[in-house]
Amino acid sequence: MMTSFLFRAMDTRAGIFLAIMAAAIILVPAGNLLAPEGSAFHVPNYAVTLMGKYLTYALLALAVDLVWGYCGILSLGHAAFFALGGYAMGMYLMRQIGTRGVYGDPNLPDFMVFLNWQELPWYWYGFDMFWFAALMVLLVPGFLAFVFGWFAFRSRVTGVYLSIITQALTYALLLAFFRNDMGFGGNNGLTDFKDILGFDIQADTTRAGLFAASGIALVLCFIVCRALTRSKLGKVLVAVRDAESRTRFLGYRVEHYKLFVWTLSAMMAGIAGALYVPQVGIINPGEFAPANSIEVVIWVAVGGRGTLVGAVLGAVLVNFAKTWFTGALPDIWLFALGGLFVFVTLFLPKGIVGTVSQGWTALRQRKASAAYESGSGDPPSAPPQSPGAPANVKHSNRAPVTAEPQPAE
Amino acid sequence: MARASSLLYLDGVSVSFDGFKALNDLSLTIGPGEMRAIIGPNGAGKTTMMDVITGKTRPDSGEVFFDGNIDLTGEDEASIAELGIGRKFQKPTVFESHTVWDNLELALKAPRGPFATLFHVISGAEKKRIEYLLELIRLGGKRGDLAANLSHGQKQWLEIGMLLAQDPKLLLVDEPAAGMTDAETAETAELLKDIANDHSVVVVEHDMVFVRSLGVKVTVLHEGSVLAEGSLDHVSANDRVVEVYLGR
Amino acid sequence: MSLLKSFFLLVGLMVCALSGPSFAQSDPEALRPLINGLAEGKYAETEKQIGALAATGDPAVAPTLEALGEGDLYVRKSDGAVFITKKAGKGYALTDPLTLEPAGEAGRREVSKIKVNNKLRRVLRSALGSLTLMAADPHVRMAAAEAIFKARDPDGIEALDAALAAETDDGVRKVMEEARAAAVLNSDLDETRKLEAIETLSVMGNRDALSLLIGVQSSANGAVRDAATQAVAKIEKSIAAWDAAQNIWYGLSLGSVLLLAAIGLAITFGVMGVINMAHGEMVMIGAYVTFVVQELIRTSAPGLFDYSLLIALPLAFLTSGLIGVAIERGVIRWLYGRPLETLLATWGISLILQQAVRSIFGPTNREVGNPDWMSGAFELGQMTITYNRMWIIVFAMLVFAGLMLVLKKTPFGLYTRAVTQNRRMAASMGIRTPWVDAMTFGLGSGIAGIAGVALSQIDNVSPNLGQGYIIDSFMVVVFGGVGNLWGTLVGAMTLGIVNKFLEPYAGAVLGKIFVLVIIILFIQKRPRGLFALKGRAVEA
Amino acid sequence: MKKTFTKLALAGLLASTIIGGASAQEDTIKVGILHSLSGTMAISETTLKDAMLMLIEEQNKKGGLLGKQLEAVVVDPASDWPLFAEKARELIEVNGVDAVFGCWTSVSRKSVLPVFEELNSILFYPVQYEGEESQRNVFYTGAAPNQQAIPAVDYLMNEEGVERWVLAGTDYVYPRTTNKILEAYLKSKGVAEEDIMINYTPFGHSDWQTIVSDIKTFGSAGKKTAVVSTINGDANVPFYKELGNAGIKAEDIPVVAFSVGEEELAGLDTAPLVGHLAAWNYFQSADTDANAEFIETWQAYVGDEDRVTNDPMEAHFIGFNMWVEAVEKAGTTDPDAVIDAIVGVSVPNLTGGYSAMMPNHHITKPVLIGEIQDDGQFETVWETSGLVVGDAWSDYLDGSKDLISDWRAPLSCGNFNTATGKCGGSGS
Repeated sequence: MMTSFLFRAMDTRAGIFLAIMAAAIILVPAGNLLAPEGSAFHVPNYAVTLMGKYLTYALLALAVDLVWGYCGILSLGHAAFFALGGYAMGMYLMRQIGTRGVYGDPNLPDFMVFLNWQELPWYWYGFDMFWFAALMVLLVPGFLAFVFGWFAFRSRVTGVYLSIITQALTYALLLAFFRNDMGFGGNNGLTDFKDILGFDIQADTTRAGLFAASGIALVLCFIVCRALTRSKLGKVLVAVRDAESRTRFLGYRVEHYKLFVWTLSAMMAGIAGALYVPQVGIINPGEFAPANSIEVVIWVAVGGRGTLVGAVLGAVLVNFAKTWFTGALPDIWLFALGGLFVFVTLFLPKGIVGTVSQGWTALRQRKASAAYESGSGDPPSAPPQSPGAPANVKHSNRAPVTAEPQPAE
Repeated sequence: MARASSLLYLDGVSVSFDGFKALNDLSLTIGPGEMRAIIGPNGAGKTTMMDVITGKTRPDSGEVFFDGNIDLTGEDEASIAELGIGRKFQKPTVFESHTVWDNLELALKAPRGPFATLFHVISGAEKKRIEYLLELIRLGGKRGDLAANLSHGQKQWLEIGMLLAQDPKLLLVDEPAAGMTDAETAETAELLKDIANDHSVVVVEHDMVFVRSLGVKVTVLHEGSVLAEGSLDHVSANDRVVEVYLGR
Repeated sequence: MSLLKSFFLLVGLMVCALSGPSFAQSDPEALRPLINGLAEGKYAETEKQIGALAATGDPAVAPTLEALGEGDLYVRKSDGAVFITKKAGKGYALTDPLTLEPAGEAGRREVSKIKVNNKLRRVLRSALGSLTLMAADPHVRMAAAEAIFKARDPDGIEALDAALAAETDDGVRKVMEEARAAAVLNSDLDETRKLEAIETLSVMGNRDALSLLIGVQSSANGAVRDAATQAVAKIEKSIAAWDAAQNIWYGLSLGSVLLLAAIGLAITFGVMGVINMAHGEMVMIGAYVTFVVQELIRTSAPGLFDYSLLIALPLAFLTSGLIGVAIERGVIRWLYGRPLETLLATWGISLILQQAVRSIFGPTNREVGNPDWMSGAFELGQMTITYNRMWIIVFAMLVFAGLMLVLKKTPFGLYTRAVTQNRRMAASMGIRTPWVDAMTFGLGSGIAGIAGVALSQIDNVSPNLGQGYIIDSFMVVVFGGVGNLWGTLVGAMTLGIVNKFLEPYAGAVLGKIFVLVIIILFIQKRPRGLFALKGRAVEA
Repeated sequence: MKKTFTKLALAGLLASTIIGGASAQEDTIKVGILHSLSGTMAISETTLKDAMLMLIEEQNKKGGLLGKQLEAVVVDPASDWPLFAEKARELIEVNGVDAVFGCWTSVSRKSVLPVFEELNSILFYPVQYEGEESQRNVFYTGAAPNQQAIPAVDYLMNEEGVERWVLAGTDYVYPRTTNKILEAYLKSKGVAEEDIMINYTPFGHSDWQTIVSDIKTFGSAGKKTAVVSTINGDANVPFYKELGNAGIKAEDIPVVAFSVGEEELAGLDTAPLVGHLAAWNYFQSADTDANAEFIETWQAYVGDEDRVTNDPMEAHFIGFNMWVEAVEKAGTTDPDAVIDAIVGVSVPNLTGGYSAMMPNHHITKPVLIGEIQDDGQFETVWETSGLVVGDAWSDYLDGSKDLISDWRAPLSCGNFNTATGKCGGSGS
């Protein structure tokens, strides 16, 4: 059963993506560690962490695409799960500092010492063990998502109402984590990490290892998502996205499906956060900011909603653009980024991958029909459209006269 | 008909929206294997009645029983569907970004839980069943097309096919002939009659020709309750019916 | 400010005119050494010198003391002479402190300011209080009495007695009596006088009285202490009731701010279905329009300053509205039917607008002043009501009512409702739907713009202004029920009041968290907001 | 699609590699400027970026440094704290800068610390902060709590006779720590628990009605009351507006602020606020020739005669001059040499004295208390008689009272524990 489940994940497109990822996972660390500095193949440290960060963002985008692209749940609060995963990892890293903190307190992190905390709060227990922290990386976001989803989906909160309460969720968490009384370091968050699993966090090898780990996590999650979306469950999800009540009348318990994929997605976001933190070296409540969650949605839209590769590509591209713009055009980069978003929505409504693959399909079909008409070849088969990509028909007509504002949904 | 021997039993059902009474003390009984046509002018409460039966709307008062003793008012859409009530909507609702084949596969009677579907592998019997249905609804050549690209009539048929795939005990069919050509309408009537051989069917329809071609017992709804019941000839002889419905 | 200054000048002149009969004649020039003495030494010496000036009881020193309090008293470095100054070009115009005649000019480096700090200001206030108790203008006498009340200076009792004997205005008399009571309590007079004073304060019954009485409670003993304790208990009880009212007021005030921020969004998002992330920037643009209007007024027509907001309102409406129309025509009209994509595009637009404003006006806060009628506060019972908050509540209600009128009573409103309910039908009836879309979006944006005018009065005017309101606005619209303006009104007020009632118990941060949790839970109960549409139409 | 992806991915890799390789020897000395130009902190930090550009330009006019021209490298960390670390790394590794001037918030500094440590570069941090830190690669040119908060409280206590205290702040580490220190300090001066009210608000808090009325209530208990405000930049404008409108006069309840400078007041009508206080190490109104020249250069540089100067700008002025002097002293921009050379360097500040870099990487400063004037400026009403040495570790906190910092040779430790005689905090 499992093999067939995984087997479904594979096809040429996925294969190419996985090949690229595999190459990156091997070549980047190798280029960083083995190639001598100054050689054409040398990958500087700076690039390794940067690309590692992009990969974790890509994983986050993948998680959002799973719920939004395939199930139609527009989450404007996924950064919350990302940050919670990050905090779980941050707490582990904090405990690893031990007596190397500035006050040398073996138990209490520095921020607790100077705010006069006397003992470790109970919810910090266990985070000195990696396995526990790793478990929490999954369980904390997963549990929160489960509880939140259980209520929201059962009450049939949908559309923009759901989006806004996910915003409320992340905003509330933002405010809560800002509070120094919470015991998570307030605005400064957790920082000054020393090592992870005994490896120095600033060592080149650790960094390359974290990069590889992010890559592997992304690949694994990609395969899981791919298998999932191509299974019957994936078809049900798309059915829910397109016609929720029809799906109900077919006997599917929509809330269970949503809850399942929502919780899974939150866990993936948690993993992304956990890998993000050791690479950037800090986790603080800013990660909960509602704007961050909106940005993730934008990555997905730029790449192509409902295509897993698109989510990954969008996250990498937008963040690369951001990195480049903030360095090259520090005073006006927001114009460029804002312009990019407007451009993509207007001219690439299905995102980059969606548009390219549509063009590709059309081209192939034209060729195939030509071949058929000239008397050779099989009849043109149905377009191998990804079930995720929203149907062409619905919005093909963009003329303003027939365009119809719908109630926000 | 007594509740125990009925397939569907509605008694004194009332529903109101913001003071507007959509259903007003509606009582209706469908027997096992029966096919029933329901007619009535706009706003008579036909769709609301379907909503009540399928669990989309909760009645303010009254009883709804399925199969004699299953109280439907406490169930949600999914469990009602699993009990064996299938519904076709007024506006054809199919999954537009799925292929015709996938639409049928999703509707096919099978375990409905997330984990069951996650690890589901399509079996030979299921494939056969889908092939059979594709033949039946005459979409065999379009199996790989996206449902979005079907014509209006084809969507209606696909939806009926999906209903059959569910293999329900009771089919609720809302205006199956809407927007069809005359030929398609006739074929649809034939199809429904075939279906009625081994299912109970409730058809809501405006088209009198269509209803006549079904040749079954007719219930006339008006302002949320039953105005008349009997053969089409019988009810069209009823003065009240003529007055409210035919408007003559 | 300038108003205040001229006012004081006037007072000074009047006091001079009065000085003749009521006080012992003295040669004004005899005061000059005392005045020049103000410039010698540090604060402690200046304080002594003020005391000496006040002790002369000669109203002729009042202008000097006022100028000192205002920071307008300078000493000429060359000869140590003290002058009242006014800025003139790069230097100062000098005025003789006693004759009040012009005394030439001085460069910036030729004179130095006689510094005052808060302590000196307090001393000055009470000194001036005693000196101006007999002024002709009742407002001046009132201010003088209030100053003595705050100073609680037992030395003022005599002056107050004299003033009370001559006082004709009941309002001023009351304040004088209270001031006297305060002074008495601070003196070493006998018990009966003190008990009378406590009675007076107990009737006064506000926080100032409470503060005084608590002081007495801890320092006095015997009957005085008991009386003070009783009075304190009485005042505290009445204040507690007023506190609840005050909280509701704060809630309404916060609610109307939320309403203003959200109401434009209720149109662009609620009615049109555009998830308009650039809404906050429309508010911000309105605030910047106010800034520009005030700048222009400051440089070209300072007399109009009090009307600056009224002038800014239509301009802000037009500016934001036109930008809104441009956005609709340029971007959003291509996206109808794809509401989620409007989120993306408008997010991009919001980044662009923010950066544009940052590039044009700079990243720092800009000063938008409060006109006089929006400054200060008045007391209603024991509640303090600030004018700006009050006007904002009034303004929010007017905007809401106006919008309702436009939507319900004008042909444009009819078109809007028709188009949003059934576009095709509306189009086939000859309504130019694209025009209606553009105008509706323009209306929503314009309303956001005028909200910006109001918010500029209480918040930062910076490129980040809009970001601070966008989430709250969405919460309000969704909480109230999308597509329902009444929902937005009730939602805003509810959230405002709930927030303000939670705040004293939970603190500002936790209070806000609770409100968010309440919204989340509430949406579970009513998945379509407070004022949800019901029936089959919802599914359509 | 696949091809595009491959191409883009390769382009990305290539681009970073190329940029990465570009940090070769050149004829200029590069100086990094790491201040947010967008996002919430742009409001404060953009000015500092301009100030740095001006200082660098001025230095180049004077002939540069070590015979080379200085070149500013500006990046925008966009008020995004992890991005600060990333940009810091970019500046040092990719652009090859020799020193970085930047950061404003505590969290941005905390975020970049490990990067400077790892890559061994130099950061000048120009903002008043909570202390409790001393890092080899960082120079703190802003005030430590003992250079701002404690003198301000002393002033209020002695000059104004304040007995009751409201400690109001934004809920983040600087106010928390400062208030902890102040609370301990006030108690040590005999102030009772019930005479101290502590209140925290979120960032960007804009509705101050309740808190202002609480302050009013707290202040009506018969004792002279003052507010010590550590409210962060943005929230100050609505706070002061509410204060002014509610009629709280400086003569009755003075507010002394540690985060309100000329820049913040520029967004306010200060007439109702005259007499409220701020404690800084520099005011634009400082009456010295150096300051007059600085202001003139600044206003000419930005082309705006009304632009104000403020304390963090002076901190950058001092920090930059110290760095220049240290580089000249060391004869190289090599960070290790500069770090060794800079301790003890003394440069003129703008208030008429000299500031020296101390072994704990903090500097000596005068402390000024100013009252707000109606023209948006401060008037100094009190100043310390001499210079105050920045104290990295507060004497009023349990965890840090035994710690000292000295980065000079034999000790070379940022957190030496005098009780245990070991480097590395209190525990071990």
